Amino acid sequence: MIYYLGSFLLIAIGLYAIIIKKNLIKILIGLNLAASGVNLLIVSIGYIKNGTAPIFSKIGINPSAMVDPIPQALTLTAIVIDASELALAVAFVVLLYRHYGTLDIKKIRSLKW
Amino acid sequence: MNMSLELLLATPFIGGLLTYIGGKVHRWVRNIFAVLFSLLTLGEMSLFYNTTFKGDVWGSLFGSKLILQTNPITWLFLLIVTSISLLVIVFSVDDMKHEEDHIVLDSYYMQLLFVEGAMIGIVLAGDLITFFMFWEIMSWTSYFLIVHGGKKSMDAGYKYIIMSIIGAYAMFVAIAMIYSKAHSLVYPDVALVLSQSSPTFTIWIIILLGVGFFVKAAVMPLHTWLPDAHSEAPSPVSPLLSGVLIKMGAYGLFIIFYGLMSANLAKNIMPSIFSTPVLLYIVQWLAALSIVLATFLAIMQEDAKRLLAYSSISQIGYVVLGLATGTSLGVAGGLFHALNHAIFKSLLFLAVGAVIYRTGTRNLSDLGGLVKKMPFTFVALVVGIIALAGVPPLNGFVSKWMIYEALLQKKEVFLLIMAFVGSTGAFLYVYRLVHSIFLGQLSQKHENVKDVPILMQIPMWVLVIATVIYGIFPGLAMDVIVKGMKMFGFAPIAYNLYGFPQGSTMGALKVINIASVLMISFVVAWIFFLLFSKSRKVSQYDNYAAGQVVTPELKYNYSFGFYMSFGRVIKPIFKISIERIYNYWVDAAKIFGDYYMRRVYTGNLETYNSYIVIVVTIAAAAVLLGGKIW
Amino acid sequence: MVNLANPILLIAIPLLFVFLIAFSSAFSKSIAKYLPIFAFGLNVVIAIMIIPDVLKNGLVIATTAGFKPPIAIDMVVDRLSLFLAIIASLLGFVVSIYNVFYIDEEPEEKFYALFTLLVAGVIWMIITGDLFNLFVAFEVTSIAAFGLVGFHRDKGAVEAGFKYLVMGSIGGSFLLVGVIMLYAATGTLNIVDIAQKSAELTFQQKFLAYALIFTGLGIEGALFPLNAWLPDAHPAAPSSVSSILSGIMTTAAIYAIFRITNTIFDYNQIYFFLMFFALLTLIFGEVAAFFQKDIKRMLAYSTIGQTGLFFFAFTLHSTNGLQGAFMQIINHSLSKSMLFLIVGGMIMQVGSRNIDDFAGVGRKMKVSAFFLAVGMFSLMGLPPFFGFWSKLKIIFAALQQTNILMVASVVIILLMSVVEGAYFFKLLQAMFFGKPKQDREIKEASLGMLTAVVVLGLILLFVSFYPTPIIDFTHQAASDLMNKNYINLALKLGGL
Amino acid sequence: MERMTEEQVKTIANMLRKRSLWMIHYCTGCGAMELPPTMTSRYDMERFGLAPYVTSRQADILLITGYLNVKTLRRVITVYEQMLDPKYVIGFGSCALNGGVYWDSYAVIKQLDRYIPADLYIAGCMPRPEAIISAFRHLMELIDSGKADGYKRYKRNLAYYKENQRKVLG
Amino acid sequence: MVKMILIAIGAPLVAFAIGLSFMMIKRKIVARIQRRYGPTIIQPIYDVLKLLVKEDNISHGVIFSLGPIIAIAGSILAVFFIPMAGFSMLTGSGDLIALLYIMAIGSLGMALGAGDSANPNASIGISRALTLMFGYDLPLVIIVISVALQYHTTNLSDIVAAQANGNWTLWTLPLSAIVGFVVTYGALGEHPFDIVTAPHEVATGPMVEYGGKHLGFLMISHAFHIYIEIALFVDLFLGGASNILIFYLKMFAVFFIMIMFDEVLPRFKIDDAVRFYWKWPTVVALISLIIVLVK
Repeated sequence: MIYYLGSFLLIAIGLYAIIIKKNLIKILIGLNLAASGVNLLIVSIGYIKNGTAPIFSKIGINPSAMVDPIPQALTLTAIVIDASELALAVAFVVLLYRHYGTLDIKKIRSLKW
Repeated sequence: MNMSLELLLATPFIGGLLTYIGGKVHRWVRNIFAVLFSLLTLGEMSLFYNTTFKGDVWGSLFGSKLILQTNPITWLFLLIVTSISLLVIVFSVDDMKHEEDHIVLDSYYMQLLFVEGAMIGIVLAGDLITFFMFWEIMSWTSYFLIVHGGKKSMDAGYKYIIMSIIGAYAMFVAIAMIYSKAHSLVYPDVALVLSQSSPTFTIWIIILLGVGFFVKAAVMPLHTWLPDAHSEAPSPVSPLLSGVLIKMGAYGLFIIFYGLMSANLAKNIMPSIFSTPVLLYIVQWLAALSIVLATFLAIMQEDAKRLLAYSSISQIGYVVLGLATGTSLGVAGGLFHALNHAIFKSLLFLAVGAVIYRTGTRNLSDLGGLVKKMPFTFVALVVGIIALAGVPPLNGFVSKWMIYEALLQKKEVFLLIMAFVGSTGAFLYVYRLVHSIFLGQLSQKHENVKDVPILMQIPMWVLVIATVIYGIFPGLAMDVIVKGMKMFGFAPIAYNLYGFPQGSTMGALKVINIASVLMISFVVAWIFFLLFSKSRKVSQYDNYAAGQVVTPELKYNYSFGFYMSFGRVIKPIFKISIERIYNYWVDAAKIFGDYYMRRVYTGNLETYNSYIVIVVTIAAAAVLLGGKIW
Repeated sequence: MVNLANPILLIAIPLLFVFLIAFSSAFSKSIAKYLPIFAFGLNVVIAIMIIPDVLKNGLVIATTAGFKPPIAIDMVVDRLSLFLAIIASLLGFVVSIYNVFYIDEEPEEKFYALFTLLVAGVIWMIITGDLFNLFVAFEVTSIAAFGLVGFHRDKGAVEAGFKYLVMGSIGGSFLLVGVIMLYAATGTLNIVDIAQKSAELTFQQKFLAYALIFTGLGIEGALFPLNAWLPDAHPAAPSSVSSILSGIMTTAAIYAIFRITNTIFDYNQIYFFLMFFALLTLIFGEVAAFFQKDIKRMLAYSTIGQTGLFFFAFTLHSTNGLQGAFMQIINHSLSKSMLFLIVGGMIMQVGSRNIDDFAGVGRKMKVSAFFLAVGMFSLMGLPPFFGFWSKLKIIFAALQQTNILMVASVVIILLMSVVEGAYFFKLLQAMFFGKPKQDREIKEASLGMLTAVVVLGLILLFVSFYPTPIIDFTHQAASDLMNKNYINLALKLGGL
Repeated sequence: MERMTEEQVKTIANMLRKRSLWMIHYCTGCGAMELPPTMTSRYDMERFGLAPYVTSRQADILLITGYLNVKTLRRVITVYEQMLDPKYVIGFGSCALNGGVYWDSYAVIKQLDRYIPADLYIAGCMPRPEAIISAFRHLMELIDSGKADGYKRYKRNLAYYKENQRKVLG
Repeated sequence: MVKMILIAIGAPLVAFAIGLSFMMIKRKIVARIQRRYGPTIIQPIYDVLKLLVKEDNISHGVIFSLGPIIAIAGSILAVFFIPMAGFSMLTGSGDLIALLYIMAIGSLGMALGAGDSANPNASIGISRALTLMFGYDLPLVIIVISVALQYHTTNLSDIVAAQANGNWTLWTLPLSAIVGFVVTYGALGEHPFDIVTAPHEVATGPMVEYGGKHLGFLMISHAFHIYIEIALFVDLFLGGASNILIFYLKMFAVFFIMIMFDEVLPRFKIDDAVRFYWKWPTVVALISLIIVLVK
């Protein structure tokens, strides 16, 4: 349960950062916090207390006690995607700073209406 | 024979494409193609004289058959469409010569033929989808004809197309509503469904379809596109617009009133006033208001084409007024007036176009005295205005007479008074037209003006002859009209070649008598006149000016603000401008859209993100509340 | 002999070419230019080869890695997804040709790689039968799109790209959370399987996930108010990319919503809810488009409006409505991509995106302007172009339910069509009849770019004048969707 | 219909003209003051078929009422030339005769006859209505006998008149 | 047949004679009202003939010359439409509605001719004439409609026949008759509606350039005009007449009363004239029309 709470808390913090924070970097941090929260959520869905790794290395392991492997695979994929997104985002931030000379999101609004 | 309807419909379209391609070869190829194909269309059309086809399936869409049909009424409108188009194309050959850009001219002829084809499609349509499809095609093809460069014509075309689209979409809703009930849009099916459905539904259908037709027919509250569009269009296009295109609105009204819901049906579902269903009665009033107000507006114009445009609104008012009476005589009068108006208004627009061609201006106060330079055009214009004013023995009189008699029979006296007043007002503006262009002082810059080339004269002569013939022998047109109206369940009216004998009407009409007596008395008076000493021709500068010597530099002409004193009388009426009301609402909508709607895209990322969160929150909350939010 | 009519190839080939492009740049830059053409050319061929199968069975399922669904990831192609895939491949092909002549900015090979990835991702999104796969495809598409939007690296592009990225990532996260919630509830990721198993779920379980998935996809699918990135991103991107973004990417996201809603969350009330989104999208898109001075931004807003229109048709939840929606999708994809391509060529000539500068361009660039007019007429729904048939269908479908709400919606739609007509005609008028500015010599776009435009234009004209096959096909597709043939056939054909 | 000789036609025409003389209401000088009493109830010149008319095209008689200055002369000539034949001119008062009190003014025409042919002069400053009526009666007699031929003289001696006019008017 | 031809030739002549006689009488009566002796009774004949035998005539062009001719032709046509003492040539050729238009042919013809004279005074005069016509047409139309509705026909002969035995419209529709009387003033351009030809403002308006035989023709057409307007009034409201003498007497009565008022009235400005016609005569005529409708 604590994992669920933690993950939702992370997502909430991330969203808070995205909405309230003015600094581009902080927004990115918020994005990543939210993504981490989601990842935590995914993993915690597959989590079973005292479960074992989902590997049939030995005979006699109870499959029902195994941690669900699919969420873990999903998490890995999600992490990769988050990472690439973050990289791209940081590149954008660098370029934005070059063009606007600021990291304040309020000032970066040449496109509107 | 069955294929020939489709052929008739296809000819102008194919002709348009070929004309465009022909333009790549040589301009004369293009011109000859354009004339040939419109002539061909006219020829094919004439084959259908007095024939009736009730449905010639040419396709199907969404389970509804697409049908072409013809009957004498459609023949009447086909006659208007094809003949005026032909004349317009012939007129264009010389009139549009000044345009250097080849591609513009090529596409101009193509568009002309396309508009013709679209209008043929409207008339031939046997179901509402075909009708609507060609209606829309007509709208946007004619848009390209109206706009030809310059800020004013662009504004005019813009207004035209937007209003057309609004009108068309109103029709669209009605058609869709019918479709949802009938699952077929063929006229008889629609009529059947309408006869079985509730009055509210039927009334809505009529209102929605009517809005579409009113926009095209430019009946009063929806007329605002017409003066701009007609006056800004190139001179050969104006007759097409004014003579033919707005008649499509009248045709549509005829179809809904008498094709889709017969007059009896209308009487059953609506209360009647003066034995007219109340909706038709309202239509009559709108038409009558069009007649009077447009006449007032036309009187005050300073621009020849704008004047004619307003007079078109007024004259189409007569057509609609006649169509909405619901009696045989009135409807026949309306249909006949549609034909007559097509003839004489095209004639007038062509004549004014000829003047513009030679002088380059259509400002009435810049012109004057051209009668000495352009006598043929003058005769054409005079015949046109006499017909327009409804003076016997030309054709405008006969149809107006029929409408008056019909109204008198139904005792709809107030409408009759308005119609009469509009007609008397027509004297004012038509005289203004002929006076300011042809009479009065010839200005010095027009000393070298010649009459227009023969190719531009021919269409005018044809129309002059038609004006006279239909005026003296109204029976020619009544043959078609009466036969066609019999199909729509109207009692036949008594008529003969020269007019109407007593019996079906409160009076009788015999135009040939009027014409011959007028001719004889004219000749007698003329001979009498010639008995006395011959007159000596004096120059226009040898003129009474209280002894002052008139010199060419002095503009000794009364032309600007011709009816200024009358304008003072009707000034209170012009305090309310329909156009201004529309503009006010459009501006209000624009401001609303600009400042309250599109500003949600603030450019601020935080706002955007909060939108997302808000949507998620609301959606999630809705779900958690058990979906009770909706 | 490998069966070439395998849906997986539709994704595999472009993805392969992405790598090829990335590597090929090491040897020769010019090869990269032409590789996407081959990729999507092949794709088109394969998609066409799939057609007979789909027509025969109504559904084609391809599995990966030798397992059976639901364990394995599967690609499911029915009529709807097939025709979207064909359109996507076709657009990819045509735009690739266009790109060769259009892109002249470094780093070219990266552009081509990302471009291929974008279209591949779109196709992937369309034909996948697996929710997580959908998320992956979504993210692949998004990342490619982020990169392409920022490709010009000027002020506007970077800003638009960044905003798009932030919003897209949030959307991705929501989508992922939604998918995971479904997984947690049902234990499977296969759409058909979820549809089977979700029957016993509680309302909250189901629709909390749906709310999140809808939001996630809605961001990409440009539903109001989640679409704020779109009017920034489309103009900022190179025109060829805008063409893909507008023509098929938003459509793919909307398709995903269609698919998921129809397959898993098929409740009557939900459509009611969605209809408000659709109408709001339509209204705000068209109204905002009316006030634009920037031609591409105008087209972008118009995309929002069109999205609203076909999403509305979808929410009618009837065969006719769906058919109208599909027809409108075809219309929109073809027309709007063509418009963006043409406008791209025009912007190259004019050197500005301001509408006022386009005055008189139509007289110089005759072919482009002609097809521009055709596309706009089709979007406005003027006969005899294809948009007319689709709009006819949508309105007919809407008015089949004669309640006052439907009439009101129809009135709104038609009112917005008028607004659309207003701004399109304003542009057309300026283009054809305006007085050209003399400061720049304007020539017709280069032949290669024209080829792309003309191909699309001719296809559009063809379907305009001969709409019967499309009408029949979309009708089939619509009735498939309505009858849940997706699930039924998938079960029958071993999709599980 | 019997053929009438030209002479007979002329006689009848003159008879008609005599009975219906329309004078142009064009007042050059103070002499016009005497016309209103002549027209109105006291003297009522309508008795003789005389009526004031407005435009030069309609009128038969041109009255030069009093002094005629150079500026007015130009107008008078225009009016006279615009009038339709047959037309008659009456010089009115001593000013029209010989300049009257303006005999040494540079701006007044002293001798009307040099510029337009006058059929008749009325003496007096100003002539009384009785004198005017008497003059009209006299003119009628002249017309009847065919002696009021000022318009013919003007045509015949056009060069002379034009020459004189040009000298004054420049 | 012979009778037909005789009528065809005779009717215009009689109409002209009647009109001319009214012109004569008018001048005499006016003179007497003004306490003058007045011209000889046949003065108008002298005037017309003098104009016709003018030696010199000017023309500004063909249309200028055609103007008076059309004016006369239109007038003669109108004469045939109005039942004169029991017989009318063109019954059943359009009747009242046509007549309303035909009455305008003359003025339009004259307007054309006057316009060709290139004189602004003429143009202003025509502008006023047409405006005035528009003004008085509204009440005229209303009363014509009332009468037509009253007798359920637009045929003038029938209307006359229906008024036999002293059952005149004047008694049944007195309001309409009054309006008709007022309208006749405008139609004839009498005081107070003589601004069209106001000599001191616009130099006799449309006729400014007309002289000689043209003016003579216009006077002839005016004679016709007087006949038409008054005969129409007599036919509509005073029951026509079965013989020409009674017809003449009725017309004379109407005309006499008209002149009596005419000579003491001042002149309306043109916009005031229109306003006047659109105010009181229209309202009264409408009341009368409603009375007919309700009956």
